[in-house]
Amino acid sequence: MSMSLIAAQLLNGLQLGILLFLMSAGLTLVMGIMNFANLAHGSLYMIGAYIAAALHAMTGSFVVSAILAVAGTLVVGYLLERLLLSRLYGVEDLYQVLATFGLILVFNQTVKIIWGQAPVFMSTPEFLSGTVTLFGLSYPSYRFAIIVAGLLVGLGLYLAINRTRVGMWIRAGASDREMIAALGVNIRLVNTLVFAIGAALAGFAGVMAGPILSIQPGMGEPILVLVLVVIVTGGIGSIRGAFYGALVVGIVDTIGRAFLPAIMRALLDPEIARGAGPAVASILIYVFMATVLALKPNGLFPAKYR
Amino acid sequence: MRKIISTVVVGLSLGATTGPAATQEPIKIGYIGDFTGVAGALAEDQYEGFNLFLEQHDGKLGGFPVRVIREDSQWKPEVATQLVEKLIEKDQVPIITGITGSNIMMAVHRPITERKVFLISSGAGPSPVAGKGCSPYAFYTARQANQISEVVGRYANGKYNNVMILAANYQAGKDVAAGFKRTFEGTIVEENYTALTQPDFSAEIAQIQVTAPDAVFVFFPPALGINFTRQYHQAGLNATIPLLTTGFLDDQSLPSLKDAAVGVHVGEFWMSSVDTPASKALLDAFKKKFNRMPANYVAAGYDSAVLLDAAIRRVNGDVANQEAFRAALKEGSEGTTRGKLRFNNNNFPIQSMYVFAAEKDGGDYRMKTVETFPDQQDSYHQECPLP
Amino acid sequence: MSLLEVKGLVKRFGGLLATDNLDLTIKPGELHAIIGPNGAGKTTLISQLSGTLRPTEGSILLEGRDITRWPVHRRAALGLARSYQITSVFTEFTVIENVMLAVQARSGSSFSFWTNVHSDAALVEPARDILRQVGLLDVADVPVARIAHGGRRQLEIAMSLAMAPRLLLLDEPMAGMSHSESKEMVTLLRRLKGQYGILLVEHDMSAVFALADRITVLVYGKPIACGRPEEIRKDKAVRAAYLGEEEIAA
Amino acid sequence: MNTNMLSRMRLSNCVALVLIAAFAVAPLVAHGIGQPFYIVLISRIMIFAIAAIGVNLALGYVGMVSLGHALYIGIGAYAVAISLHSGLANGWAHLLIALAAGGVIAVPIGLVCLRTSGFGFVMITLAFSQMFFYLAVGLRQYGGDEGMPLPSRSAFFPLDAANATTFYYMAFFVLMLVLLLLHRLIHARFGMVIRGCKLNEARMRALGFSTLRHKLVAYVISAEICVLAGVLLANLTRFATPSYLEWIMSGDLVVMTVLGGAGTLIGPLVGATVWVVLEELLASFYIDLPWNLSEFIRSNWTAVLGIVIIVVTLTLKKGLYGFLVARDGGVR
Repeated sequence: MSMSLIAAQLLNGLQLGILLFLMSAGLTLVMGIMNFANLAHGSLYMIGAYIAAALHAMTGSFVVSAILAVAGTLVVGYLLERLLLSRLYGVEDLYQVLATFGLILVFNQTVKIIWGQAPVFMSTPEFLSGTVTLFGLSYPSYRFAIIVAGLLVGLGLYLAINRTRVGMWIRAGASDREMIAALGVNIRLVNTLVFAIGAALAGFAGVMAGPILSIQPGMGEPILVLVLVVIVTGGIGSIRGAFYGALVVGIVDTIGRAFLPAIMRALLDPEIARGAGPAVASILIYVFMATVLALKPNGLFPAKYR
Repeated sequence: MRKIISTVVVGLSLGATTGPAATQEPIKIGYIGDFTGVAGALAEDQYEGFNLFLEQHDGKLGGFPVRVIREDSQWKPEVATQLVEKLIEKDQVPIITGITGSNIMMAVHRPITERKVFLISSGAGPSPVAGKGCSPYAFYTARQANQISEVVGRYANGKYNNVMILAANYQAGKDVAAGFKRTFEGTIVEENYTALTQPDFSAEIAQIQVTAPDAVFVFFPPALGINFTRQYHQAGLNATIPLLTTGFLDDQSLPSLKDAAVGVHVGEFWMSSVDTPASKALLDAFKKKFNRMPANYVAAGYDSAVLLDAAIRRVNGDVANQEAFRAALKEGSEGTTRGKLRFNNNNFPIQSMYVFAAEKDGGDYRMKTVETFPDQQDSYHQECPLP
Repeated sequence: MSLLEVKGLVKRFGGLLATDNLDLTIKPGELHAIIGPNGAGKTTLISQLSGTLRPTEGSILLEGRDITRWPVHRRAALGLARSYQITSVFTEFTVIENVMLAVQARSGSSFSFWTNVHSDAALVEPARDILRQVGLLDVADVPVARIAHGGRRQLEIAMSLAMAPRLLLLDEPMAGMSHSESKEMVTLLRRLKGQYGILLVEHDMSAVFALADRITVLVYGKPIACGRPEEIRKDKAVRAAYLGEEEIAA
Repeated sequence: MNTNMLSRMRLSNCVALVLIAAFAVAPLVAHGIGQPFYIVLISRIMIFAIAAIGVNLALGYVGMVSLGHALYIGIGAYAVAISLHSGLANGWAHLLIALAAGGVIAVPIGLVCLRTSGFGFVMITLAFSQMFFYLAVGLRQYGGDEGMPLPSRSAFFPLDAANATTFYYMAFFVLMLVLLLLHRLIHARFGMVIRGCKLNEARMRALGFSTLRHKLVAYVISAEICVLAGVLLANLTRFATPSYLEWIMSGDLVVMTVLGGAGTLIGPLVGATVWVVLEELLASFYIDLPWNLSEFIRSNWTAVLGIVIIVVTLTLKKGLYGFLVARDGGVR
């Protein structure tokens, strides 16, 4: 197990973590401020990927299609919040979960009607299709681009939330819902804003994942589960928690997949290890989450003051 | 609760039913596919193949009108067993066909065959039902799941010494890996399994680079396999470590994979380059109807209809005579996309297996036959007690 | 022996000192009132006594037993009953069900899975007795959602009584009440006084001075005076604190 | 007002009685119209209803939203499958083994999960069921992800479980038993405590209740009800598969419960019935409608189902049966 492999795998974990962070940042705020559990967040990721793929095939320009896809998901998120989800704010969270579960079914079927059942593909942008040699291993430039773009967005988000007036409202809302009303802020506006931005970030994650993954109906659900893991381990409503949570989940998952089977083979009978290795690797993040929650029930970086 | 099941005379308007044959009750055929769920695209392919033959033959098999009752198992075994009950008890079908996933096959195999209803699988062929669990009432028109990788192992012999195996951690993944290991005589330097839902393989690709084998054999469910192939290409490894695979790269996925697939070798039982009259007919009809290339599940679905056509003709429509119909099915059929379909003692086909390679021909991409292995039998037929 | 003895209680929230080295005793049957301007730390004190907040320093003794680190439900089981500033009854239950729940908490096992509580005489009889005491018997079977605010406050007291308490912690029982409702509450508290030790936090000064045996005045978490009502009335520091507040309020 | 209330009271109770009566006579009707297949379909509905009732105890009465109860269905199913596989055919023994295994697993998991609340609880229950899901996938000798066919149904001497009608009435009996248990439980001392916990847990502690212990017991009972459903499900389908443990299954159970009305006795039964029947109806929708609508619905039935869910949550906020109960004014 060479150092270069470990370094490469850390980079892979970082890249997964960045994607997860883009997905988690918006949802954790929606859950923290509006106390709203939106399961359809994964669908926005899917929609972002589909729009980008369609536009890329049409225009041939990655940058243009990425911008339009992010704008598109922002609009979808805005409409979704205004037309449907805002009607569910007062309702018991269970019914929110149910309604957004219904939404998942509708969205999945809608993209199936538009783009078909078979996966759609988005090609890697020309200027990022090469590889970089790093630690003696070749690494796709595109994955670097994901890391850089994700970190930039994360930085932008950090500045927006810590340095602007709207950001202050958002922080206030996440730590204390009553406080934001006391500040005389239009809470409806903040809700819509947070929801639309969250949607756009999920859409952006979808765009970035497009060239790596096959784009197909239901692609949002597996990642949604990971995102929810990130959010509860990080602490609901906390951007900082989402950031560290995403990186930790990304790295734990990747490192586990990469090294656990080999470690188990060294320790156990090879036949048993071959069966147990991947199983243990796939439950690693769940074990991680269960441990965190058992020790710190409010997550690693709880946003609310208790 | 009362459900109105109207007849679906496939692909045909009233015209066909007003002929002389209309006086006879159509033969009922239950069709179970995993239309909703991860295998949805495969299930559609399989059904389209079956449907295409029926359309070409005025909704008749063996000259007799049939009524197909199409059901969606949703990739849920408990739903599939429920559908079997419904098809057998309520609709009283003598034949059930389709079946996409191995887990669905395992759930429905016994409930169907125990009642002496005929099961014609045009998809799944897991090892338990090929060996000890075989049944005289179950027939398979695709392949036994291990066969497609056994042929890759044979192909790799002498070409590569050290091969690394990477597969999704599910039964089909383990079966396919076992098939490769059974026939490959070189060294397996590393064997790695990934979670079935994992869509990104960056960690595994880094591992491959460090291990640096002569070649890699991989197997994943279709969408994941395509992900892997693209990511492997993005890491620039196609040029250095050849990729051997099976199951997901075909005429249908090649147009979207393009350069990412060039040079990849695939073991399969059928692709459109297989040279038979039925293949050509299927290719033309399918392209005309859907404006895309057919995948092997289309061929397996089509061949299941060809088989039923021949067998129903042999018993002159009397499918209720189970012994006669069983014998008629066992005889196999001429005119499938793979030529003559012959059955082994376990009712799996004895057939040619192929290794294909994706190549670029000018601006065009196509799958080329690299090597043919005739008369292949699956590895479990000796465990099957049937004669 | 004192019923409740609080020694050197300190509670800090970050840099903020919410309870500042507080000593307090309550004798059996005594009604001890806590008054003080807004933000004096009255509710914080009650929360520390009932166990929802952990004190930073100091100790709390109930009948000589150190309960400083006990969880809420154990303190409650020992006879420490709290009524809440914001009414905190179970609105989906009927009035009597609320009280029965409190009776049940004191009556040992709740791991009975079969017998309907309404046919459980060990719950119904004591609950009816208490409802009679607080004057809610005629609305016993009405869901709480349908009774008025004053009634709910009375129900709070009833639930506290049902716990067979030794010490009642009453957090502004008259808040939000109409004049006539307040009068009823004063009558009720006067009746209870002497049977239980009571710690009363209240803004209604006429009620406090009419009822209390002793009064402690809190300002910024610090007790500035403690004594009988007439002593407090005369106390200079108290007048300063209250006049100061009124100036700001005006 | 009182007479009005009484006449309304009858509505939700009437619906409940009619539904139960319908389940009681369904096999006779099915035989009567010569469609015994429906016996199997309704058996499946009842089994899901039993599981949903289990989920409802945690979700509707204690307010613990668990996305992991499929785990206990899986335990029930695998207890039967593994016992049969190793030659033990006695169904009563299967039942004991399943319940014992369920208890041994539910107690520690419940203890850990109950440290969290709200969405944390949802996710930690999901995490545990995913762990067991992957464990089942890894159980190669018991079929791995492809699942494991059972050689026969469990032998519940002297009953003949292999007979569809007998099996139906066994499931019906269990359903009635579970309903009766729950009806007694929620109105008993224990039920008052757990319902109090749902409404205001802090207040319950201030009254002197150790809420953790009560919630844990409620969690374990609700898990064991799902174990029962699992034992029945494995016997109905004669199959045990990891997909019984998938989070989708837990999700379906929550949907059924909420659709019917969480926190009502009959709600989960209504929800399970409506859900399975809708699935059946939409997935093979052969009613003639203009503009090829029938074909459209059949191939997009999941979207139609999604729309139905959204409409129900927007309009009948307490669920189908919960709506009736609320009209009648009370928790009954």
